[in-house]
Amino acid sequence: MNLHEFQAKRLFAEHGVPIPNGEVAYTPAEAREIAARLGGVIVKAQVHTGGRGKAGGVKLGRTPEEAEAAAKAILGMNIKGYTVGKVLCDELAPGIEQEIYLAVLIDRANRRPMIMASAAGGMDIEQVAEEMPEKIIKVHIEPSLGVRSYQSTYVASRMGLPKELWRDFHKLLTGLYSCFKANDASLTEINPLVITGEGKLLAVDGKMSVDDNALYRQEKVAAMRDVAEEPVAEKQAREAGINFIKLDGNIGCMVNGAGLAMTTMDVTKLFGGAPANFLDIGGGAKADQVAAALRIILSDPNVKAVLINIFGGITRGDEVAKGIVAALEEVQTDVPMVVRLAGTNAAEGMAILADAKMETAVTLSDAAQKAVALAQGSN
Amino acid sequence: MNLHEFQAKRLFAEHGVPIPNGEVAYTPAEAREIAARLGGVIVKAQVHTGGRGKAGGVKLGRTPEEAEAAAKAILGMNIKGYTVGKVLCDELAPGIEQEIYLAVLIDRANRRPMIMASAAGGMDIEQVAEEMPEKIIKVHIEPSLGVRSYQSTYVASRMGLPKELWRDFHKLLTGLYSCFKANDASLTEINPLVITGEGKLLAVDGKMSVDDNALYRQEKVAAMRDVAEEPVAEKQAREAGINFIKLDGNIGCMVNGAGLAMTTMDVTKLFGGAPANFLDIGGGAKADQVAAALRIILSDPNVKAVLINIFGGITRGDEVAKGIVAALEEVQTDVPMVVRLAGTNAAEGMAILADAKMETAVTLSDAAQKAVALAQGSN
Amino acid sequence: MSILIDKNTRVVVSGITGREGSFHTRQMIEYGTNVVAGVTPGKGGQVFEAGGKKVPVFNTVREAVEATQPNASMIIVPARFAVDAIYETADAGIPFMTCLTEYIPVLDMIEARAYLDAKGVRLLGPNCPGLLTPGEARIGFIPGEVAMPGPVGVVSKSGTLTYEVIDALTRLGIGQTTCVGIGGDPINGTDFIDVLKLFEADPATEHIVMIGEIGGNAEEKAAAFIKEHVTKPVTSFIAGRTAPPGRRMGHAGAIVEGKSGTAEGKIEALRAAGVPVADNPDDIAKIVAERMGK
Amino acid sequence: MSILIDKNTRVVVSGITGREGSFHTRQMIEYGTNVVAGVTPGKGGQVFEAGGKKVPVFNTVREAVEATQPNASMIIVPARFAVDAIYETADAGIPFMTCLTEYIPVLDMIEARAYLDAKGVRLLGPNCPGLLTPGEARIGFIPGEVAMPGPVGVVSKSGTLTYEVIDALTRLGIGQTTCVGIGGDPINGTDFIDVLKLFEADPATEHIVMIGEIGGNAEEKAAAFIKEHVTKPVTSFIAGRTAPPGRRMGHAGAIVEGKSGTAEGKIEALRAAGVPVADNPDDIAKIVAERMGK
Repeated sequence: MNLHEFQAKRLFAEHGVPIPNGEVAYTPAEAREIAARLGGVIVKAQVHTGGRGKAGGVKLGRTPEEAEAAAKAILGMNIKGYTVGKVLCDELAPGIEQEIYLAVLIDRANRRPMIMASAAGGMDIEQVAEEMPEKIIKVHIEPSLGVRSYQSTYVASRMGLPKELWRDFHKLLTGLYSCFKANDASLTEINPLVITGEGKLLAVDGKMSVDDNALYRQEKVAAMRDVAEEPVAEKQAREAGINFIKLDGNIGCMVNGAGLAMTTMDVTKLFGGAPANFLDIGGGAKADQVAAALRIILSDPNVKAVLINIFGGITRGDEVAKGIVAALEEVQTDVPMVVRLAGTNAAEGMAILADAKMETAVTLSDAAQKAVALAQGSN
Repeated sequence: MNLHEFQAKRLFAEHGVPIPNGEVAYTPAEAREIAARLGGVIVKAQVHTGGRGKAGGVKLGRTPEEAEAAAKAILGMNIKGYTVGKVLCDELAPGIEQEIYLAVLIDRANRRPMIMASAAGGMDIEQVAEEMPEKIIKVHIEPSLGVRSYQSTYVASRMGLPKELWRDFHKLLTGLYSCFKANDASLTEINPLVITGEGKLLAVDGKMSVDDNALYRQEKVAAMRDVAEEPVAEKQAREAGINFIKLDGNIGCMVNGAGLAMTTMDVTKLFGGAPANFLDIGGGAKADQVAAALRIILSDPNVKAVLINIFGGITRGDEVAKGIVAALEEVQTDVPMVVRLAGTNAAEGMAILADAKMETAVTLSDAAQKAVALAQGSN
Repeated sequence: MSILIDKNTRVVVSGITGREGSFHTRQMIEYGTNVVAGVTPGKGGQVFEAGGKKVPVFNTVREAVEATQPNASMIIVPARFAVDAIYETADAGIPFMTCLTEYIPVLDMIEARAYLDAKGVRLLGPNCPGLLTPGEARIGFIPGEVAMPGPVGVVSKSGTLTYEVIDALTRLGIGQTTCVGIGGDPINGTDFIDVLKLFEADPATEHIVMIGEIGGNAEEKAAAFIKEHVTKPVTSFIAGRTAPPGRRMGHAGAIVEGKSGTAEGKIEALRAAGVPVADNPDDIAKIVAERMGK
Repeated sequence: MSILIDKNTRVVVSGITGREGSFHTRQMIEYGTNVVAGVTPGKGGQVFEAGGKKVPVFNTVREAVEATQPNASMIIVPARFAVDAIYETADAGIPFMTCLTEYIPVLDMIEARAYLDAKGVRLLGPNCPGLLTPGEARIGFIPGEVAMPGPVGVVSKSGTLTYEVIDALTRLGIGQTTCVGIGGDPINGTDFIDVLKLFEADPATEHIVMIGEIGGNAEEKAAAFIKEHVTKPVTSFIAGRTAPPGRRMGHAGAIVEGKSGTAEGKIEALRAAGVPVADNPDDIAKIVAERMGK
């Protein structure tokens, strides 16, 4: 789960990371009031996507009037499909001496949290990583030890940070990791971390992602979910315990198991089709889940055909077939479907589906080809 | 450093371990008042030694009068060389269903903290360990993991604790380990841990030892040191950074290094002498430390001779000799001494000591034999 | 022959009295798996009956070990208790455990994996379908009905996709030594390389099928390992060629993972290691049959 | 030949600019030890000069490793910083470190030792005099002046008592391969058995002297190890026969340690393993000379 900048930075601040004073505005008038209070702000779109700067989602508001105008321009803006509903108005940093990149994230390959830092902070850090990898400093964290002072010293020393700032940097880095760990984050990123004209460290921008599996014990973070911005289909899928990602094609897919779901999409594409979604209904494939999945798939007007691919496994194929039939009765639709059942009791299941006048297929290739044909209307 | 029962139990309670209500009394009148408040108490001598029960240091005070009489009998009592200066007056437990033994300590052999428990708690736990070792349950704790619920469940299940108490027992054990760890203890012991008539767990007696090396970060515990009870010589040694233990013999020993100090005592005994102390002056052997050590040794009226054994090592022998001469000038004494220097520049050092009219020896055996002779007055 | 489990493996099940646990344990016993004990805190002393067998239930794994000497464990408990069960099983001295539970927080797994490595204990999973030695024993979900004994070792990140592949092999008359689902979690206990080593050393395994998917770099590392250390033929499939790139937050992920993690990168690495990669799972069994001269 | 260090060992010193650190580093360099780097946070860029050698100082061990490739470390910093230095050294990839610092809290060492074991890094100490390969190199305090090269390996829990024994051997013309002080702390990094293994494998070591003292059960375990695995003659001494039993609190210590830890128990165990135990340290060198046919 991704957080907004203002949420991430508030969590950082709870762990001692210095952030600018700032408030969220939902209207231009609010932005004006905030700027009047703080005396000059930067107005930033709060959306779950990158590249908002280039898209015009970040503007200066040196005066209340300018802030109001900036908010007016940004609010309602569409950035990569997300509509901006709120802006963060942050006090301007008192002069910027240097911009640093600093992140704590999970390094899967080494199975450890990792500090990543660079003295060359700012917008183009990926380019730095590619062209001057030696400028990216990486330090792994042992979870049972936390961030030790020698680790901050190493990062500070390698970045050439002024010695007077080492202690503050250690405190900040310790705080960032503490925030990472306490909130079950998979990423906490400060870019840029600024050295101000007054010689202080300040986290000017912040990003944070939290492990979905840990939300059960992270009530505060879970409550930060921005439901306003979340697409309806994804919200429904999440609530039904279904793993769903919308795509641009026209063949709706319903599969049990993530690997088989991806494979079903791959094979569909192999035969010239375009999947409308990734959808894994998980284990069991009960009637109500099948129904929920169908409803979500069919809510996409692009969908011209549905491909259902279930491997019976321990759940028997005839039971799955009954579930599908029951679900179809509940969800009335004209969109054509092809169903392929495999594994235990697949034959019995297929017979039930054939009786229900459904298009069936034996192999995945066969099913995909039929779905492609159905979507093209050549059935 | 060992704590008194009342100190240990207060620390336990800070970590959620249930203890009886109780207060410390320094006079019989105070004990009377406490008993009046609590309504019947047990009065227990607070001294840094075991076996106080057998010595008569624990008495019932069912009424304020009885409590006063008990405190009067116990205060001032001498238990194994310690004079009782205070008593703990604890509320009586509401009926005792079972007595359990429970400790967390450091197991050197496995290099882990260890839980030790037995359903056969009470006074004779060492006997249980010897005769029925299967009744002692041992569980190691991984410091990075702490006490996990399966570990408390194992202990509770093996002890046959009623299932209704498992949750409370887990909380208590977690608290005891938390207290152990937070205070850098080497031992936390509850004996007995009582199941009361009301079906509650209650830590009726408590013992705790804290790692001396960690006192620098355990200010609260360090402040609990009972200076009143500490022998003067040990207090002086501690303040001078000298490792000193008083013994019963008549040959005072001053040595650098604990291993060599023990060996010097061993060889003294081998030649028929009796060491008056263990004393390690540590590295360096500077004049002021030598003087302090001499003063501590000579404060024991039993000392009839002093044996100084210094291995020069990196500190040169002549420098050590000068330190000894200077110290002897400062500490005027008639007690005869024998000095043995070895290692780097030992010969030069021995010449300085000979000039100062001191008895010297070349080998440790030689030195020990001379010291034994001096102590016997046959010199 | 087989790897990791056979009919003599003595299995203890943590979570045996749970809904999921009892269902799958019953299936395992009916398949022939030698389940010797179950664990549910507070239910010690109960007896779990299935397939005419009586399995004693204990309060803790350590008590189960003291009484029944299991040498493998299956953990099937809710996510919030699963990590504790992993520690408990390792502490009790069981050298091999399979954790089926999904949704374990990744930071918990990082700590658990470090602990297991220090102890020298092998974990399969979490969030995996388990493993199956056809005709002998099963730990987890892999349906025994679609498998048959034979010379192919199967290792996979996926669940149902694996069943699909096993089914296809069996339908062509090609049996399996052992089928191992390592699970797709970011931090797991057993990786492709660990299983490849075991298959390479297993005299009964003649051919290896490896099924990967996008994300992480386990397939790339496996490809490098195969090139250097695996003498047996390996056939592969990678799921997720058409998956959209994950919605990444920030720059860190991109910098760390670089180009690894994509299906193209994995397929390229495997082909460079001499491993044929099927475009369609329907083809895997055919390629294996062809390479085995069937 | 020698164990653990020789004249080619590249040593980094953590705490090189401190009072103790600079004094002993200077002595080590004068003895011939190849000190390649020093570490003091905040003093990176300085140069430490001794014996005509210029040693660069770094802010962190990792930077020292990147620039000078040390393969051994000496840690000589105040107790409250020592554990961090141990972690730092292990993290920087140095395979062998000696920590001279005393008074490290035991719970800190428990965690540190577990970490080092998981990493496969060897620690000598803490609270130890270090080690000396006569005529080649020294890490720590053992005075080179009393030692000479030769065929006896010395391992000891003690400091000055060890110097005493080395001195006595040298005076009888018996030199040493390497003298190792493992330190007497309850939790340390390297034990008698670790050093015995190294001496057993070192072709230059013909005879081993082992000096123990009361407390713990390292000597008993070493005796059992010697009986099974050491073919070279071992001569021993145990300090503390007349030491009074420690003032124990509670019953736990007595139950855990039982009869181990006493001088009698240790001497008995060693004699049962065929190891002569001298009554008086003056006799050790004589026994060794006799057993070596000198």
